[in-house]
Amino acid sequence: MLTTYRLTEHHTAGGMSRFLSHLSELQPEMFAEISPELARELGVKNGDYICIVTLRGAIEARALVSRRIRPVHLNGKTVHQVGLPYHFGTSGLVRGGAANDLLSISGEPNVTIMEAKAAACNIVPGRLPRGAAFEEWINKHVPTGGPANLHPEQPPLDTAKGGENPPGGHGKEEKE
Amino acid sequence: MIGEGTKSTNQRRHSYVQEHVEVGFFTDPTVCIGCKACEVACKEWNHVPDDGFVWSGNSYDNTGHLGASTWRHVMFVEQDRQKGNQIVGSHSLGNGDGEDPFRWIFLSDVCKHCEDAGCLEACPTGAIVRTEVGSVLVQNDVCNGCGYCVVSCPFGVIDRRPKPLPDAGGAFKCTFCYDRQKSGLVPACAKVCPTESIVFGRLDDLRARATHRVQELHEHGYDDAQLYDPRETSVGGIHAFFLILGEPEAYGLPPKPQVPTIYLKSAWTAAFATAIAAIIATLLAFAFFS
Amino acid sequence: MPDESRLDQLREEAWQKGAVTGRGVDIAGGPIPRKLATASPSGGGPGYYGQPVVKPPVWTWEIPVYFFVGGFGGMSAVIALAAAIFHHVDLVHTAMWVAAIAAILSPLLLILDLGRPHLFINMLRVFKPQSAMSMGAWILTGFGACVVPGLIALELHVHQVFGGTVDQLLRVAAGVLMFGSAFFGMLLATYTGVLIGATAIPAWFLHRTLLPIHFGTAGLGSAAALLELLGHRIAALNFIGFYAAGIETVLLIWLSLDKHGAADRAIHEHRSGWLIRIGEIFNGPLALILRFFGLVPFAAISFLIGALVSRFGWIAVGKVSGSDPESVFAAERY
Amino acid sequence: MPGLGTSFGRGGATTAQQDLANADCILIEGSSMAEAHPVGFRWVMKAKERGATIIHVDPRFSRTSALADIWVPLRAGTDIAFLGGLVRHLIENNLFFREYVVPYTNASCILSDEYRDPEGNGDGYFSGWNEEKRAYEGDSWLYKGGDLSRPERDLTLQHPQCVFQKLKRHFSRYTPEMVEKICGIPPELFHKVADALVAASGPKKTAAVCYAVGWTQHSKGVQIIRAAAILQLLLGNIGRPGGGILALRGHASIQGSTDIPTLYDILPGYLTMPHKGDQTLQQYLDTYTKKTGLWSGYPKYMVSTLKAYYGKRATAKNDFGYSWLPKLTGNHSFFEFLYDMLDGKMEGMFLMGQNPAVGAPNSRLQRKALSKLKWLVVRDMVEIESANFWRESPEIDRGELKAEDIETEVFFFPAAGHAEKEGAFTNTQRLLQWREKAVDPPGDCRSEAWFMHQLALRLIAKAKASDDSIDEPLRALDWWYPEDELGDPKTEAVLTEINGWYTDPVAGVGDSSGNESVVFGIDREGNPHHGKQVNGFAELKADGSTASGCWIYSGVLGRDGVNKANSRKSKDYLGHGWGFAWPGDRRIIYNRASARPDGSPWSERKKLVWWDWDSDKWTGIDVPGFVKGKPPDFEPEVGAEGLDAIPGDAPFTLHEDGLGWLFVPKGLQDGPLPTHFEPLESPVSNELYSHNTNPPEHWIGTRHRAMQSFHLC
Repeated sequence: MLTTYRLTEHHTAGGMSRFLSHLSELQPEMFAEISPELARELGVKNGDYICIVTLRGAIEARALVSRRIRPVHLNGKTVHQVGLPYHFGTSGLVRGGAANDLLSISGEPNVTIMEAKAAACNIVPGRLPRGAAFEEWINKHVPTGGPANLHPEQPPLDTAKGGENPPGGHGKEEKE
Repeated sequence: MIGEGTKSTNQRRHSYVQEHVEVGFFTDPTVCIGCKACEVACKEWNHVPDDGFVWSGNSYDNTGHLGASTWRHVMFVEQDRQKGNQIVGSHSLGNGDGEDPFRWIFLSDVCKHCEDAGCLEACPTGAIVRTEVGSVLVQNDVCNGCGYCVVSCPFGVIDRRPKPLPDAGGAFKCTFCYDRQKSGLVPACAKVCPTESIVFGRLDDLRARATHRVQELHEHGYDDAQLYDPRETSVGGIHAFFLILGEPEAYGLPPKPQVPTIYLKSAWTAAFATAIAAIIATLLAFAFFS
Repeated sequence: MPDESRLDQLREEAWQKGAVTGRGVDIAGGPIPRKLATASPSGGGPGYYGQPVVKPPVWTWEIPVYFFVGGFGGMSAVIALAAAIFHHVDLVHTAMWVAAIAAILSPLLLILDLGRPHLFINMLRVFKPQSAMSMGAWILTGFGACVVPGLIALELHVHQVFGGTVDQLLRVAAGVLMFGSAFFGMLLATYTGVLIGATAIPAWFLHRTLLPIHFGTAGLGSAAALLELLGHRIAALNFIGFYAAGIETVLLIWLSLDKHGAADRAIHEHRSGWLIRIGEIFNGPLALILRFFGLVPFAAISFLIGALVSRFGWIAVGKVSGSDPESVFAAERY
Repeated sequence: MPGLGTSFGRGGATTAQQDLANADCILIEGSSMAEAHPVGFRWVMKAKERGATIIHVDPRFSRTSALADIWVPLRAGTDIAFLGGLVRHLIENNLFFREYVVPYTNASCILSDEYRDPEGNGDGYFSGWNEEKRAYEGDSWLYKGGDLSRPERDLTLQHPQCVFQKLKRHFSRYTPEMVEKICGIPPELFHKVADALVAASGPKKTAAVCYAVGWTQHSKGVQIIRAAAILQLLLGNIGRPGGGILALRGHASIQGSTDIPTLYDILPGYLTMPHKGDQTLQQYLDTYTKKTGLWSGYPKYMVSTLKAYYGKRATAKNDFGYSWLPKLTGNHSFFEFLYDMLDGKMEGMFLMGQNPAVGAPNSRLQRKALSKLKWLVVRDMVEIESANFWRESPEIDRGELKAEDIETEVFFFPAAGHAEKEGAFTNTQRLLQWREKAVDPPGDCRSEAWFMHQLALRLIAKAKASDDSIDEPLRALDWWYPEDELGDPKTEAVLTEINGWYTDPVAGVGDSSGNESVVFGIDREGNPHHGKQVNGFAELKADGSTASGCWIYSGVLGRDGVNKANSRKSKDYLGHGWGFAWPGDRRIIYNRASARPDGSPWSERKKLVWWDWDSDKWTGIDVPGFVKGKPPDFEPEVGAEGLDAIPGDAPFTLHEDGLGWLFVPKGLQDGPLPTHFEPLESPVSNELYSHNTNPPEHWIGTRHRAMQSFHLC
C-alpha cells in the first residue's frame, strides 16, 4: 500500500519550492520510503532506484530504506507500506516523479475529495524506461490478477488468470 | 493555570553588542523537529548560495556537513536505541529495555564559536576576529583564502568556498549574525526556530538553562542526555553548545576537541632542533671534509 | 545579488538544455544513474553517516611543491653560509642562486594556491606567533628579503662592479644578508612541518615532532643533492647527503613503528600511505645505499624524488585522515 | 468541512494553536504536524515540556513521531477503526465525561424508530439506502418526531432509542482485538493511547486532537473527522482550554478559501449555493433557514450577501438579485469538469495557485485533459508544469502526446509573490491576518486581486456594451472598488465590504479618513457608496439595509475603522489583539462548554469563560461564544425561535438544539455515525462489514473508473 505526505522542505505541488535553490537543495530528489523488510524482499539497497506502479501510471524514486516505515501484520498477513512525498514534477531546479501520477480520482460523498492517503501499488526495482519502451514495461508491471480485496485469511480467488503477482503480496488491485 | 509557560525567549531585542555581553546558542535536540528553517533562514539572511542538489540517502539530511555554504546544518540521526520513555510502535512498551528500540533525533549543528578558537588562532591575515559578544567572525573582505583555518578547526566547521559559487576562494562560516546582533536582533536561525530548539541569549544564562534542562530530562527518563560543551579540553568551552542524547560521535562531534595551538610547542621544538642539527651537520661537513 | 544570478544561470541552463545537468540533478527517467551515495539505514558509517568530523585540507599541488622548493631553498642558504665560511666561493655562488630562485618561486606557489591571490599581501597584516602560517609568511618574507639582496650584493662584489669602500660595504652586506638568509632559510625548511603538525588533522598532529625533522632534513638533503647535480661534487655535500639520508632512514623506521591504530591509518594504509612510504624509501634507505656505493648523482636524484613524493604524500595523508571520522575519534580518545 | 460542521456547528478548527500549550494530552493523527505545520508545533512542544503526553498515530514514523511520547503505527486508511475502538473503550468502561456529555451533547436525544444501524445485518448500510441512486435518504436518521429544535431527551441515557445506546451498539464490535486485526495495532499499544486520553479528561484536564489532510483525503474523510468529534465530545474536550479539535489546513489560507469559498457548492460564510430547484429567494430561504439556533438568521446573511454583490440594483422587488445568482445543476467540482475537459465539453480554464499537472490525483489524466483545452490561463510565479505540460511532460517524453498535436493555447501570467501584494490571510485556526505589501511586484507580475479586478472591469464593460440577457448578472454587479496606481483594487475596501455596512450612503464622506465610521465610502465614479460599517453579524438585516460580503467575518473592520486583521498587539496568550479570528474574534469556539451547566468553571485550572453572577453576564479570557446576558439556567419558552430557543446550558448555538452532535441526524451523505470501510484500493477486505468500501462514493462504477486506468482512453 502506498501513502502520501508532505515534506517540510517543499510546498504542495512544488511551484513555490522546487524553483528555489535554498529549498531545493534540502530535498533534491523524489524518494520512496520503504522498510528494511520490504527492501530485503525486493533486493534493493538504500539509494537504489525503484518504480512504483499503480493502474494509473508509474514513477521512479530513490529508495530510502528506513525503520521509520514498517510493515503491518494483520492476522498473519503482512502488508507493506510505501511512503511517497508529493511535491515533485518535471520542471524546476530539482525534478522527480509526481506521486499524484499514481493516485486515483475518487469522490468522498460529502465533499468529493479524492483518496490520496491509501492506495494499492506494485514496486519494481530499477529505473523507469524512457520513451516508447515505457508502454511495454508498464503493461508488464501494472498490478493485475489479484482480486479487489484480498482477505488475509482467504487464498487468492483467481490468481491463475491475471499476469504476475506483485512481489511480496503488497498491492493487489482490481482492473476493470 | 492556562497560558503558563508559553512565553518565548528568542523574540526580544537586545543590546549585547553595545554592552559587550558574551552570548551564545543553546541547541536542544529534544524539541527540534528537523524542519530546517534555521538552514534556510541562515542562507537567506546571509546570502549563502546553494551548494548542490545531491540526494544523500542519509535519512532526511541532504546537506551533509557544515561548510563554506552551509552554516547551519540539521542532523538526522537514526539509532536503534530508545529515546527517554518514548514508545515507538509495538516495541519498547512500558519499560526501558525494549527489544527493538528506535529513535530519530534532530540536531541543528553550527559553528561552535570556541572559547579558544582554532581558526582564529591560525588565521595569518587577521581576517578572523573575536567580536564584542565573544563570537568568532570571518571578515570576508580581509580573508585571502589561505585555507589554514580549514585544517585548524577541531570541529570541521570552516571551509573555503569552491568555484564557481559566488565569493569563491574565501573561508566562510557562521557569523553569529553579527550584523543582526549589532542592530539588536536575534540571529536568523534562532529567530525562526519554531520550537525554540535553538535558544539565543547570554552565555551564562544559557549555561544555567542547559544544566537545568539536562537535569529535567534525566528525571523524565532521558538517561543518556548530556551537555556537549568541552570546557575541560584546550578548546575551553564553546559558545554554541548542544544538548545531546548518547555519545557525541553519533553527531559527528569530536569527543575531545583540542585547539591545535597546543601542538605548537613540541612542533617548534622539533623544528628548532632540526634546524640547529642541520646547521651543525653542515658546518661539520665543511669543517671536516673540505 | 549573487545567489539570484546563480539561480538565473540554472534557469537559463534548464531552459536551453531542458535539464540542469550539473551537480546532482536528475530528470525523471534519466538514463544514467548518478553515482550512488552509499549509506545504510539507521546511521550507517562511522560517526554521523561517515561524514568527516574535521575538514580535510583544501590545498592542491602548489603546497607540496612549495614545501619542496622552500625546503631545498632554505637549506641551500644554510649551505651557502657554511660554504662562505669555509671559502667555497663557487658553491656559495650556486647555493645563493638556488636559494634566490626558491625565494622567488615559493611566494608565487603560495599565492597561486590562495583562494583570493590578489589579497596575498594581507598575510603581512599581522604578526601572529601562534599561527604557524603567519610565522611562515614572515619567515618567507625575511628569507626573500635577505636572499635576493644578498645575492645581488654577492654578485656585485664578486664581479667587482664597484670599487673601494662601496665594494667593502657590499662584501659586509653580502655576509650579513647571507647570515640572515641562512637563519630564515633553516626556519623556512622546518616550519612547514610545524604548519601541518599544529592542525586538527589527526595523522598530522600525531606526528607533529616527526614532521619538522622530516621536512627540515629532507630540505637539507635536497639542497645538497641539487647542488651536487649542479656540479659541486665535493665531500662536504656528500657528507650532508649521508647525514640526511641517514636521518630519513631512521624516520622511516620511526614512522613504521609508531602506529596509532585508526588515528593515523592514513599513513599506514590507503594510497596516501604508499606515497609516504615510497617517498621515504627514496630519500631514506635507497639514497643511502646508492650514496654508499658512490653512485652520487643517482643518490641525489633518488633523494630529490623522495623528498618531493613524500611532501605530496603528507598532503594526501592529511586529506585522507581529515575525511575519516574514525581517525578523529581514535586520535582524541587515544 | 462537514465533519466538524455537522458535529459542532462550524466548519473550522474549534481552538487556536497557541491553546495546544494548555493541553494535557495531544493526539495527532492524519497529520505530520511537525513537518507540515512546524510553526504551530511550537505549542505542542510547549505542552510536552509542561508534561503533556503527545501521541502520534501514523503509518510512517515521521518527524512528528520522533517528538511524540507514543508513536502508533497503523495501516493507512484505517483511522475510523482505531478511533471507533477508543469510543467503544470509553463507553464500555464508563470512562467518558458524563457531567459534560449528558447536558452538552445529544447523547440523551431519542431517535426515530425507523433508524437502523449497519450492525444488525453487518453489511455496512444504515437505514435509508437507495440502491438505485446509490445514495442515502436520511429521514430515518432524524430525532423522534422529526423536529431537531426540541428533541425528546432521556438524561439517564438508558432509553433504547437514545443516541447513547445507539452509539454504544454501533461501536460495540470495535474491540481492541478488532483494532489489531484492522489497523495492525497491538492491544497493549491501543490501551496505552486510551489510558493517556482518559487520564487527560475530566474537569481538571483536557486533551486536544490535531488532524490534517491525512484524514481528509480519504474516501471517508468526513467520517474520520466525525469519529474524532465523537471522541472529543465523550471526553468533554470541546470548547475548553487545551481541548478541541484543531483542523490543520493542507494549504496556505485553505480555511480562508472555504470561508469565502473557491468551492462550487457554497457561498461566502457557508451559505448554500442555490440549486436549480430553488426558484425564488423565498423558496431558497425556506429550504435552508433553521427555526432555532444561529442559522435562524439565514435570511439576514443571505440578503446582506446579495446586497454586497449587486449593491443598489438588489432590491426587495427583484428578490435582491437572487435570480442573477448561478444555480447548481449538478456536481461541478474540479474532478467533474476534468471529465468535461476530456470530453471536449470545456474549452478554457483559468489556473491560479494550482498545479494540477503534478498536484492533482491521477495527474497523467490531468495533463491529458489540459491538452484537450482550447485555451488555458496560468497565473503563477514560475512556469509550473501545468503551463509547460505540452512541452515537457512524461507523456511527451514517451511519445504518448506530441507537442505539435496539442492545440491548447497557454497564456502564462506572471504572479506577484506574497510580499508583493496586500490582503488578508486566514490561517488554520480561523485567524485573519493582514499582510502589507513590502515591494511592488517586478515587471509584469501582478497580484490575483489585480487580475480578477481588471478582468471583471473588462468583462463588465463588455456586458454593458451588449444587450444579451445572459450578460445581465455581469451588468448587475456592483464593481465599485477604488484602485491604486498599479491598478490593484484597494484590498482594504474589499475587506470593508466583507465586514459589511449599512447600505444607505452617507453624503459628504470625502475620503477614507474623513469619517471614521465610514471607510472607503466613495465608489469609482466618486459618488458616496455606502454607510457606516456594521460591528458584527448581529447587526445584519434581511431587508436590504445592510450588506456584508461574508457574514462570519463581520466585525473585522467595524465602526472604529480599525482593520483588526492588521492589529499586532497581542494582549493574552490566546492572541487577542493580534489579527481577528472569526466569529467575533473568538479564539476557542463553543466556549460556553468551558463552564459547568451552572455557569461556574469546571476547575480553576481550566477556566476560560464563566457566568459572572454579579454583573449577570458571561465573561472570561476569551470572547464568550454565547448570548452575553443569557443566564445558565435560562429555559426557552415553547415555540421560541432563533437564539431565544437555545437554553442557557447549550453551548453549540449553531445547532437547532444547541447540543454537540455525537449522532448527526441531518447533513451527511454517508451515515449519521462513522463506520469503518476499507480504502477504495485495499489489499485486505473489511473485517467488520460485508461491504468493503464506503457505499455512497461518487464516480464509482461509472465510466470514470475505467478512464482512470493507465490507458488514457
